[in-house]
Amino acid sequence: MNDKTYTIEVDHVTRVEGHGSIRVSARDGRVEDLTLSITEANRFFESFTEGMSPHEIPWIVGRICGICCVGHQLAASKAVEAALGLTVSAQSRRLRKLLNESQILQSHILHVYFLAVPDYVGVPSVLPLIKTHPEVVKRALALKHLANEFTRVIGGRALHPMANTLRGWRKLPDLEALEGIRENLFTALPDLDASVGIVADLAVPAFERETEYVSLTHPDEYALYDGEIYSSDTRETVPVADYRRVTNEFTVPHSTAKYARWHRESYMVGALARVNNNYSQLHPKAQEAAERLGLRVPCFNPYMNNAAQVVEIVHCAHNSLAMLEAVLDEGLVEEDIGYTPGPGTGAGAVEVPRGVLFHEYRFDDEGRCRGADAVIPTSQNINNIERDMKAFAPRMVAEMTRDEVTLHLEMLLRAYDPCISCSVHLLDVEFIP
Amino acid sequence: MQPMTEFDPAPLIPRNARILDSRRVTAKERHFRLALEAPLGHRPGQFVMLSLPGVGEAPISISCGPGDEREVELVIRACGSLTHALHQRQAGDVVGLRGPFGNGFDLQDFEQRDTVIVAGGLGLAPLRSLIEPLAARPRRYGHVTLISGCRTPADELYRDKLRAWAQLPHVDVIRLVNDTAHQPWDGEVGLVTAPIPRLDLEIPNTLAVLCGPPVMYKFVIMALAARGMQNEQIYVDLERRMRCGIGKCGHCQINQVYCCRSGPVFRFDEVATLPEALT
Amino acid sequence: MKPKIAFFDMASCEGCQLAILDCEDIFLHILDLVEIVEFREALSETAPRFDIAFVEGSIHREMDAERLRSIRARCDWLVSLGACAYNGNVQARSNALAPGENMLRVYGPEAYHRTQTDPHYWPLWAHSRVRPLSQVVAVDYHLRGCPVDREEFLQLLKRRIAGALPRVAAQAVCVECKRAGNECVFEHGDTCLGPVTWAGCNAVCIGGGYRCDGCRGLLPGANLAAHRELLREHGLSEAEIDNRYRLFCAEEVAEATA
Amino acid sequence: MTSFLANEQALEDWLRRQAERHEVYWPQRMGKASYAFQRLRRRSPLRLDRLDDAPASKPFRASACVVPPGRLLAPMQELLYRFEPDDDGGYRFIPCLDPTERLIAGIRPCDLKAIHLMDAVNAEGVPDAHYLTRRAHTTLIASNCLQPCDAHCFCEAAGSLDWREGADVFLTPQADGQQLVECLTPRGEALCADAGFSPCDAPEERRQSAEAHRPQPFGRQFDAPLVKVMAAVDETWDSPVWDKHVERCFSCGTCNLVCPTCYCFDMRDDLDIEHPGCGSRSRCADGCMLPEFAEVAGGHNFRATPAARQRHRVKRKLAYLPTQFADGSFCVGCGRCGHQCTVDIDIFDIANDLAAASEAPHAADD
Ligand SMILES: Cc1cc2nc3c(=O)[nH]c(=O)nc-3n(C[C@H](O)[C@H](O)[C@H](O)COP(=O)(O)OP(=O)(O)OC[C@H]3O[C@@H](n4cnc5c(N)ncnc54)[C@H](O)[C@@H]3O)c2cc1C
Ligand code: SF4
Ligand code: SF4
Ligand code: SF4
Repeated sequence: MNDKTYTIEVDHVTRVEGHGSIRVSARDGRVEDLTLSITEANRFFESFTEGMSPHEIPWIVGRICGICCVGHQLAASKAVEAALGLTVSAQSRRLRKLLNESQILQSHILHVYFLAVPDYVGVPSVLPLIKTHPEVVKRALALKHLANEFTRVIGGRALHPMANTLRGWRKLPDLEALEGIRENLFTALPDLDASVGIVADLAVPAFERETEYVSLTHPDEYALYDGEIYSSDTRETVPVADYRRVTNEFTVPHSTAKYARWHRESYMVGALARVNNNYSQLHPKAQEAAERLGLRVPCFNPYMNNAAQVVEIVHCAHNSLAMLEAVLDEGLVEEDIGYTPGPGTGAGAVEVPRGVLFHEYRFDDEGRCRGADAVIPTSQNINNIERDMKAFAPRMVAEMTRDEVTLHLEMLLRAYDPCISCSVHLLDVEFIP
Repeated sequence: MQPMTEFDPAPLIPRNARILDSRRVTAKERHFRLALEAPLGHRPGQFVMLSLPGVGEAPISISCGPGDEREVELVIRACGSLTHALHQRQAGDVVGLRGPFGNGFDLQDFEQRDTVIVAGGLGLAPLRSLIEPLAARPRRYGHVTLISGCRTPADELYRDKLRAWAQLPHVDVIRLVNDTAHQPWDGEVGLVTAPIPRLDLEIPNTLAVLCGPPVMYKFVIMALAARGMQNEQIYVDLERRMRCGIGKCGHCQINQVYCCRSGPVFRFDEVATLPEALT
Repeated sequence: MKPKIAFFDMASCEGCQLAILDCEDIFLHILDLVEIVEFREALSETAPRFDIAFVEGSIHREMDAERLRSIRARCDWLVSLGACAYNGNVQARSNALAPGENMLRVYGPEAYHRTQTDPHYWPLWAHSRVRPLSQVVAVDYHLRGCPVDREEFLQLLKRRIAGALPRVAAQAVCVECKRAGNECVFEHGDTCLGPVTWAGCNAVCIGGGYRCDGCRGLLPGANLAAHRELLREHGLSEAEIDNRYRLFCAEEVAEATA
Repeated sequence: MTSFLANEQALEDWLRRQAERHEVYWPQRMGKASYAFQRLRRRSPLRLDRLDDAPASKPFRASACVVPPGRLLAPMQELLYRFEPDDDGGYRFIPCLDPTERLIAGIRPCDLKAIHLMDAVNAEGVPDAHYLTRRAHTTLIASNCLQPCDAHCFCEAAGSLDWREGADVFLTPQADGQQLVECLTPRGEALCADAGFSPCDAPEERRQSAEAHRPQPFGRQFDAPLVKVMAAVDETWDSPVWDKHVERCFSCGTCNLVCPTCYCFDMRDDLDIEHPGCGSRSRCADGCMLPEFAEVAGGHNFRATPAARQRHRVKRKLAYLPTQFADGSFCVGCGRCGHQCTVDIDIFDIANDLAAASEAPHAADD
């Protein structure tokens, strides 16, 4: 049939971070070809770090990506600290966990309510929703603002925060401001509950493809800031220092991003992978939310990544509240954050909104940076996304109109919340002889 | 509203003034007529602080002579943030106005004296406020020689007024441009200093008044001095950056003198010793 | 008629667009003032024409330059959004190497070879130099900083709507640092680029406990000779000094001292 | 007027009680090596920390206090008025005056003199209602200096070390660790009336005997008497001294912005996003060292070079303003500008150099 023969070209997919394109050609209801290409201009980040002093690195590498800037800063802090053998106090560790969770809140709220929900409601963006669902939009705006303020109070500003450095905090957060955040977070809990309901009501496409789920895991907590690398395939952990055994990066011609694979042809990182792998450690309220959202682990539907993000919003809100209480109870003391630069190599990882992020640095005898590597969640996911698309597309083409196919492919890409600018901002230079 | 205290904030607070009309006079200048809530009661040479709430405020010379007290006329050149925005306002729009500020001219000084007025470019706008009363009362004031210069014919302000003044028996008008720029021109070509040597003046009984771009003053004063004029006979109307108009913000200082308070009109002997006056 | 505004991104971290999305507390009020007609990162709508285009990011490839020219043709007013668009930001540091060499070092010989031989993929990879927007099209106004300051963005909108030209005074960051009542970084032994950096950020990094690294670009007429000497006096080597300038204003300092 | 003796604890308790009723400010540690006048809040701990080298003789040490206390009376940024649309297409302008009751403690004599000078500046000519309103509702508690605050101080040379005028209460540390509390105004009297301090007699002698232990000389001293220095600044126009001291100047305006007697300002307008048609005008601290300070439309700059600007700044402090107001030098010798300048350009050195140059017999001739 003629209306089953067409090509779809979506250049610069909207409502994602960075530039990516989807190309599909269908003939007589069958998919002939499908590619997902990353067209983002590369920025050659190796020149960022070469020759830099250790403490400059966490600050500057945030510029790889605005939306994950906290994650890059934390992963880099941990990598540099590992390289130089620096210790981090319990106070700083707690502040970093707060900083990380505040960014996960920011990012997930932005993604779920402003970038993904319009697809399900059938509108091109959040703008039409202002008229049709003003309460929903206002609530989401308020939650997002709260999350931003949270990052600002802990980190000094909402984007590219400057308060955290190697070993800890340059300038401690103001206790009165923290108290304000705690109160606002507490009063926002009912809003949060209501927004779980919104996502629970959305009709998610029925598509499943089992894959390998990779995340950090930690014996004592739902792993976001710390842990070892865990695979759902082997159920074994790998130390962060050996992350290359996990990522196995390679390049493909149609993308400026690199691809990754571990035990199979591709794997998935991100909220769904984390929830699948560490479900039992989620805050009880987050598990309740998972049930309301119909998310049962293990879940193999990538569209459910949005639901997993909502689960993590609930988890982070409650977990942060508890941590804030503790900070306010115990107070904050100024700590020594001095260090001596020197030689060394070290890797660090954190879970950022889109999945596990690895950084590694090498310093020469003068303490200057001579090698850097970063593996970004989206470049780990891209391979998996392309395979999901290839798996789902034949059914789509057979059962849907051309416009619906386009929408479902875009939705699938968006469900992963890809951070494309990150993924080409490679920090991969090994000057190691 | 905050409770009032014993001190009066009025000098920094504008009043409403409504634009009666605004018309383009040159490529960069527009002429505005504003209706005021209360009479301004100004002297020639004074200025107002004109504002668009939310945009900014600037000192602007009063261009009309003391007369119809409930209206004021201004000429505004678009050269920055506020002035550009003002050019987009139309009749009926409201602007903010404080003042009048500055000393202005004392018309008594001009009684029974001849006056040479040298205006460069936009300098004609404030000087018009002096020319009007001088030209209107020939028996009280003496002969007026107006030298008005601008860059090209298209930049000339108040062409109709210049022509009308030239018709008066006790007023001579010399109009110059630096460059005709291939436009039709019925005046002279040259700098405002050029006619000074040939003027027929009764020097001891003559006053000179200057207003124009910063570079102009030194040369005109030299030309006047060459004719034998003393510093006490020369008035300069000076421009400086100003933010408050009331001698507080510090921007308009010429050495120790506040231009907004002691000026903008100075008898030249008062400022001749100030090194920053003519730089 | 509400002015139509649109957002575009070139090579950047997209943080400046996020800084604008961070206006969420007043987002609905902003929409009363302007109509956002295109904003790829947040909306799917597109528009043929708009009054103000905000363009984030620097230009690395001819295909991006072409896209920028077409944006320029669709707007009255083009504003550079952030340091990448204003001066090339951190990525301009790669201009120190030839484009091919950058490619080779980051992507390895195989990918490099492909870009040299396969014409189909060349446009995607044809990285030339990192250029600020103003080297490709006329830019009407710059919102500086990494990231841009939300207040400055709002001021621009408000003043533009009021018919006024926005303007940031050519002043050093020290001005805002003192107005904010901060302790000077030099007071505790670190060094600061504030004295030669264009203000407008309210000295946010110093207020946050750090120092100024110059993300808003070089102040016009900055006394670089004195600044170099000052850094030297504080124990920085020539290489360290160069490295500091190269962080955010590699191109500008090279030009200013050329 | 009454005088008392009080120990540090009694003083702290007394100020805490004041803080329940008014805004109370005093110098508290800020950053690594500085102090700032900060509001005492209910939750904030009362800290009277000192720098390592701080003399124990001062209860409220204000050394290296970057922003002078006078900025609580003339804030760095200050709302002048708000406006909203009226019914007639125009505006309703609503002045913003701030009659909050404030108490500033720990003011040094130099800053006290500076506030006195600012009182005169703001009352003269067209009075400044915004400043004067704040001032009328502010109580000043000053604290005597028995040690120079830091290496930059030259308050004695500038003639402000013994300044007391303007203070409501004046404190002088005593050898036994007590503080002499002198009430200098009725407002000060009222404040101390129920403080529970022990009354004392002969305050004059007590103060003088404390001051007798001051080091000699006290802080940096000019090479010539102050009047001569001021005369030299007044008389010098063209001089290589101006150029010598600006070679490394960044024109960053820090020296203006930290000076307790700099009061120039710029204006800023703002529109409310939330309320269409409403907005405000405020003013913010400006400085004559900033390049655009004297630039007019069309681009002409009346002080285009750093040397011209530096000359203006120094002359304002030591010549122009002292001529207009008869209270001596407008540089009170606090040393802030030299301390805070990143390249150590110091008004003390400039003034000294000018005095030396004018002493040299040939200087005026060529
Ligand atoms: C006593 C007195 C009387 C005056 N009378 C008149 C009068 O009658 N008519 C009149 O037109 N003017 C008059 N002026 C001058 C007038 O006050 C100035 O033109 C006005 O202050 C400009 O204000 P603005 O906000 O438009 O410019 P601003 O934005 O403050 O601009 C001022 C300066 O900045 C520059 N500038 C502006 N925008 C930019 C930009 N985007 N980038 C770089 N530089 C920029 C301008 O070139 C100018 O040098 C008078 C001034 C004084 C002191
Ligand atoms: S910290 Fe930096 S910006 Fe602030 S005053 Fe010092 S040098 Fe200037
Ligand atoms: S603080 Fe120093 S560098 Fe800055 S303007 Fe003053 S003298 Fe110049
Ligand atoms: S000029 Fe300098 S030393 Fe004098 S009062 Fe001002 S800041 Fe203090």
